[in-house]
Amino acid sequence: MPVILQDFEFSPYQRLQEYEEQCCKPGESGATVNFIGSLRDMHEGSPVEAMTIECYPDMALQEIEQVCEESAKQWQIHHFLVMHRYGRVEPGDALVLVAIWSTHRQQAFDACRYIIHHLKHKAPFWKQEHHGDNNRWLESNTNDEGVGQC
Amino acid sequence: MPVILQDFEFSPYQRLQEYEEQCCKPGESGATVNFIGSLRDMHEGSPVEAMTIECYPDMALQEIEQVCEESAKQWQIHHFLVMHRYGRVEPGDALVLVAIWSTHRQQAFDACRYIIHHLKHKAPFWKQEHHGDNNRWLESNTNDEGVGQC
Amino acid sequence: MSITIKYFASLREAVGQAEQQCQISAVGCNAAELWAQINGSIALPDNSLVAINKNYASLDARVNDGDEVAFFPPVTGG
Amino acid sequence: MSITIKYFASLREAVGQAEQQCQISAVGCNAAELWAQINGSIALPDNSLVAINKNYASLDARVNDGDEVAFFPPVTGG
Repeated sequence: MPVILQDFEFSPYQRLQEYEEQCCKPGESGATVNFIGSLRDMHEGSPVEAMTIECYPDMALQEIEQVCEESAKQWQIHHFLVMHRYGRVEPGDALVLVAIWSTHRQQAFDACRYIIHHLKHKAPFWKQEHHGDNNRWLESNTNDEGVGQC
Repeated sequence: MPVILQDFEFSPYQRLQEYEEQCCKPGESGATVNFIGSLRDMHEGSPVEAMTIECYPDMALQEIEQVCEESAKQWQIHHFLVMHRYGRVEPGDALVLVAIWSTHRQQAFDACRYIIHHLKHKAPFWKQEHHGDNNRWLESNTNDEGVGQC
Repeated sequence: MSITIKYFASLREAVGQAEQQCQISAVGCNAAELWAQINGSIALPDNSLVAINKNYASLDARVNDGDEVAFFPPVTGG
Repeated sequence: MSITIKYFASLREAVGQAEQQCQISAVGCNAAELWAQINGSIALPDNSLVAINKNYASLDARVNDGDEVAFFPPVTGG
């Protein structure tokens, strides 16, 4: 159940392939669902040049691990891989990856949605957008996607 | 909106990375959701050595394209990539890939689930499991994952 | 009229071929009648599906000259 | 007692530092009182969150000797 926080760029597909080759038994999982969140170059109609993600690393790791453990009580999951960037990020960069390997697809979809939803609401990360000389802390992401729908 | 049917192995992560590099504008999509269905080495408690997937290619392509078009009416989707194997497959092989690039994660999850659900119920593919001298056509996948839940 | 018939999976095995061309004289023939005319000795299983020109159709859908009619069991892709 | 206090994001900027060690004498001090003692001149925004020893806590949760207390705005990760 690896949870990885890192302050440098990652290629989600390369990491998924490496993880699968190293950790998953071929033929074990019938369903894999991945969510990749990336930095868009626009936010609420304004262009975004870059962003800095601040984090409270030990607590973030602990909160994400706890969300993963809660999901493993509800759904049959063979493997997790969760990655989250921090530090300076550019548009197009992957910010977060949540990958689930399971026997059945409903389980994989439900667990993946649950983890990204709860990660967003619990893990201590904060985003500051940069545009020219303007730096703006995002105030909340609770209205972003509909609270309660995971 | 590519839909690809092929009778040889594919690496889903490599195809996703290639597709993204060639077709997606960095910073356009904030959310990517992928479903990968793979052949398990067990089915209903019996070992599976291999499988043959038969298909009605022109109709399968048309049905999948139609499901993708229906999903594009319901959700804001920037890009689709759907791949489906046919012919002989081995445990661990990827059978199907459904990838969605969208602005928001709810849209990407909903569209991905919708497409794989309707693909399973509409696209003309048939699976025959091989185990020793025993060849068994799967009779239905409708009970497999709970009908109506997409 | 001239019809192309395709069979898939277990129905292909039951019929012993994947595709056949046939000339039938019936006017207003539907898909179930087409099966009965061509494969009279083989019962079409209840859960069989039919496509006419690559679109799902019902067993009582009319078959026209030049149509491609496919018979197959429930699909199990994905 | 000795407390480590951490500040993140906009609260870090408001306070002007990321972390401080402090000695406080109060017995039975809670997180809100700790903030008031240390940062009396800066109002703690209503939507602020508190973690004690890396677990979410309420503003009236008691702070004990050796605790790490973090103050931060609503989280925006993912």
